[in-house]
Amino acid sequence: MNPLLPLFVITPLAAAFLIMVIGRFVSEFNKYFTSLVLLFLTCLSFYFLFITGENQFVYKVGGWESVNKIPIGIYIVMDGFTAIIVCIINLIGFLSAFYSISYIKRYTSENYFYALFCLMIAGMNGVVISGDLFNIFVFLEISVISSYALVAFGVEKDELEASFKYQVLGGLASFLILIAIGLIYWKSKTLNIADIKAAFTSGYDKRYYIFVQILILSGFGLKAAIMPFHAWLPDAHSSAPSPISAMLSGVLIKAVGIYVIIRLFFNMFVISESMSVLITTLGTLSMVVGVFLAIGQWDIKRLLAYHSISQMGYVVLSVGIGMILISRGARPEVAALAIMGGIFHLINHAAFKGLLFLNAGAIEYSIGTRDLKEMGGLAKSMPATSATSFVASMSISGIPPFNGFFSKLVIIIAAVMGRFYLLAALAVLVSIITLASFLKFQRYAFYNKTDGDSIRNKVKEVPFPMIFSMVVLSVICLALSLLIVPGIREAVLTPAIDILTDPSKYSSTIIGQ
Amino acid sequence: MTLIVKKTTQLISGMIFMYGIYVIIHGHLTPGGGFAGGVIVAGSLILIMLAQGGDFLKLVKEEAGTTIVESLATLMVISIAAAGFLFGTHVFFNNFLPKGIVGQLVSAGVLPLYNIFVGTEVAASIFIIFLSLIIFKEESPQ
Amino acid sequence: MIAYIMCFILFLVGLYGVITRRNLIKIAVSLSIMEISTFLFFALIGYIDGGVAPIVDPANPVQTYVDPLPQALVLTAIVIGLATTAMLMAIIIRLYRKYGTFDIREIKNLRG
Amino acid sequence: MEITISIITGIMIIGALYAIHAKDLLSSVIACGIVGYSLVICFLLLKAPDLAIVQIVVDTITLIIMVAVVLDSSREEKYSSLDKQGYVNAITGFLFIVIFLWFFIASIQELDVLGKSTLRMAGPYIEGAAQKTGSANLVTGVVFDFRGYDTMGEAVVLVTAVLGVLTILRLKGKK
Repeated sequence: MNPLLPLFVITPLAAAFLIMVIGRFVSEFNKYFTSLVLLFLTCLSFYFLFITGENQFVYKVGGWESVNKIPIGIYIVMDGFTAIIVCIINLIGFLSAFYSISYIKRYTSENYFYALFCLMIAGMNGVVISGDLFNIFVFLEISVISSYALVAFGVEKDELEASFKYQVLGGLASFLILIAIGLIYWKSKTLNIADIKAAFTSGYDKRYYIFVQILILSGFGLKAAIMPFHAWLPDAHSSAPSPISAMLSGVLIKAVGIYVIIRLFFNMFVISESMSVLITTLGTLSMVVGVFLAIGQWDIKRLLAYHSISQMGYVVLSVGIGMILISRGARPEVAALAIMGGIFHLINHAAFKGLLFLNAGAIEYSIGTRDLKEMGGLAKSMPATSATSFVASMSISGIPPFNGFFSKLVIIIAAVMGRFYLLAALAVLVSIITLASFLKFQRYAFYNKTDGDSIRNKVKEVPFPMIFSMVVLSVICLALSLLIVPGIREAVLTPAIDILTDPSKYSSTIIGQ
Repeated sequence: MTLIVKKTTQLISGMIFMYGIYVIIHGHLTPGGGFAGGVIVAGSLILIMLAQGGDFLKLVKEEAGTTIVESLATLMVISIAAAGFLFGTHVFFNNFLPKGIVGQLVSAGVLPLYNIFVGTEVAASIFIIFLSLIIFKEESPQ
Repeated sequence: MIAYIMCFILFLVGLYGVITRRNLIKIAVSLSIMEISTFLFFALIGYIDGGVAPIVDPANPVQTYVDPLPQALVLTAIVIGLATTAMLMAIIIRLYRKYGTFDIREIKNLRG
Repeated sequence: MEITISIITGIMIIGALYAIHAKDLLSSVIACGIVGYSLVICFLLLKAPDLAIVQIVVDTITLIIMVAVVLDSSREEKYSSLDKQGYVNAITGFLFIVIFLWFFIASIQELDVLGKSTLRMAGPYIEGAAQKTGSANLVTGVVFDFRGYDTMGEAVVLVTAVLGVLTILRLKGKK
């Protein structure tokens, strides 16, 4: 009953409403207040990352003790895996908020921007730390509705159309999730995730489980832009303001999509082989098709958005391999390695994709265009942006010293050891194509010696807050490659893997108390 | 709107408003509660605004005021929930006030306070949604 | 089982409307129809034969009540549905004022 | 009981089909309102008065907002015959729906019949709930005390939607 746990949700909510009330009178207030609140949340999440480790904090909201072993209130649960995702949300959130201090000057009514930003952070924090199924849905709605409005923030034509498509598909996904929650409540008569697992293991009717698992997979898969449901992502992420597309691509599709799928499939359902094969094929599909769609793009943000789909395919692929091995009961250490690769790539992708979108925003801020053909030779006039963009491009395409290489290496090793040779070959192929695509991005944006001298000399570097965020993120990209070192890996990644691979570990502490 | 519509709405909206307040206050005794009562109150406000047709500038000022009311009401809901930290068994969202006798008006501890603040917040929210639609339709080019 | 199946057919009618209709208002109407069938689905799950509405009447305290938990979930889901419909309507009226049409395919080719 | 609910749902399905295929947008929106109001009757039959009140009022507000949007527009849907892409879209949609329905019917055979549901998490919400939360209305007790965290989240959802509507409907986005 650690009293600090609800602070993850209360502080951003209170901040959002304070911004709405006080921001109207004191104009400069909201900019710095948001960054301060998110800095506090980052420190809180790092504090929890270090004290959580193997143990698991359960916070009973409202003080309702479980009645003869059945939990009746809503539980807030913080364990190893949650601590990692919370750190990603709040760290990238703080850097995006700091970045947007100068970026959002171009837009009107900054009050609404910062209030919606805090609400999105509150929603994501609420989804990640909640241990109750319907509570996940409510906080999912908060973060998704505020991201609808933030996508359409600069009310131009294509932004409105992208936000409309995003809303319709998001609403569709919400109703699929609601029907799935209804079906789960219909059979298990309870909403607490650990309790549902206890109720499910008693009876096992094949068709019902497959139907519920498909509903949950398609509902949350649509939020995570997995292959058949990725139609909204390129439009939404390319038309949103850059700090928001950094948050959407870097954090929202992970915290609200991939995290919930992993949490529910490992800790709530009994993993069946057919479902894990389906998940792995969806992962491979989105990995391969995402990168092929990305090759022909000339708009920076659309290129990055398609690459988000293919990188998410990596994560889903490696988690799927882990699930297949667990459902077959084959070598558990290879399954643990595959899941570790997936989570490690999740963390890395949040770092370098956020950085890439911030770079795209910096280029757009100084030149005003996103089209690669009209750029050229920015390396001299924008040294900081080009340096950080080089770091990010190298780490996304998996070049050794940077973090992308290590996580892809772990995924490929796990695939080979699990005897999925085709998947390993595809992973390598996609990594090579990603490298080619990002070399094109670097050459056209920064080093191409076009005759566009007129553009180059009047282009000046972006103001300090944007540079600071980009530099910090590139340092993080380098620092994350240390996670492969056994010492640090034991402290951070292994607790997350234990909570997922060992089914009884998650529910024993919740039901036990 | 014609004079007949103006007069009838003046008469009716007062009653609708009172009924909404009744539903909010008796949330823990009879069906309904913060949400239903809040929406009924918003309905009566929309009725008056539609019939009287306030001029444009008054609408914009009204919207700004309502936004502040809405944010303050939500802040109050969160602060009552967080007040559970300090009193009672020091847990978030705890019902720390005395529970009283079931069935009486002042009985369910913190619940009536939640009802009232959620009711005002829902009423202010729906009124703002409608106001912003009307303001947008008036000020945007045809 | 017939009530559940009819409720799910209503859900599928809404889903069909979202997939095939091109008019923005029709898509919003289909989404709210799906919403309505989801609420009915939850209310059907919570019903208990011979149960009474979950209001405790001090006069005769001992009664079998209907399950209050799905009703609490639907209460929350209704207002979330109102929030999403209001957002959708704001976007639709904005698109109509910019493009002058509700047809989503025309909006696609006009976009440039 | 199940028969009356099925008849009302059948009427709702007819109303929904009309709402989707109606030529005039205003009548389509009103048909959607009718489907919402007939849901209120189902709630009353299923002994859920709380939901009936909230659904009536929320459906009225949804109807007001939809009519406000439809009124100042040309009310006819531009009827263009289904071209090839439209046919393919409709057929695949229909096929997917039939499979989805068959899967749903197959998967709910073993579950409780209407009215026979037992209580597991909701048991304590009914036995001494009136004393524990002090509220005579059990649903309000669940909404504001047992699951108050949900309701705070949901009040925040409404505020987020209001902020979203205000950001979308402002006239100038960029300076």
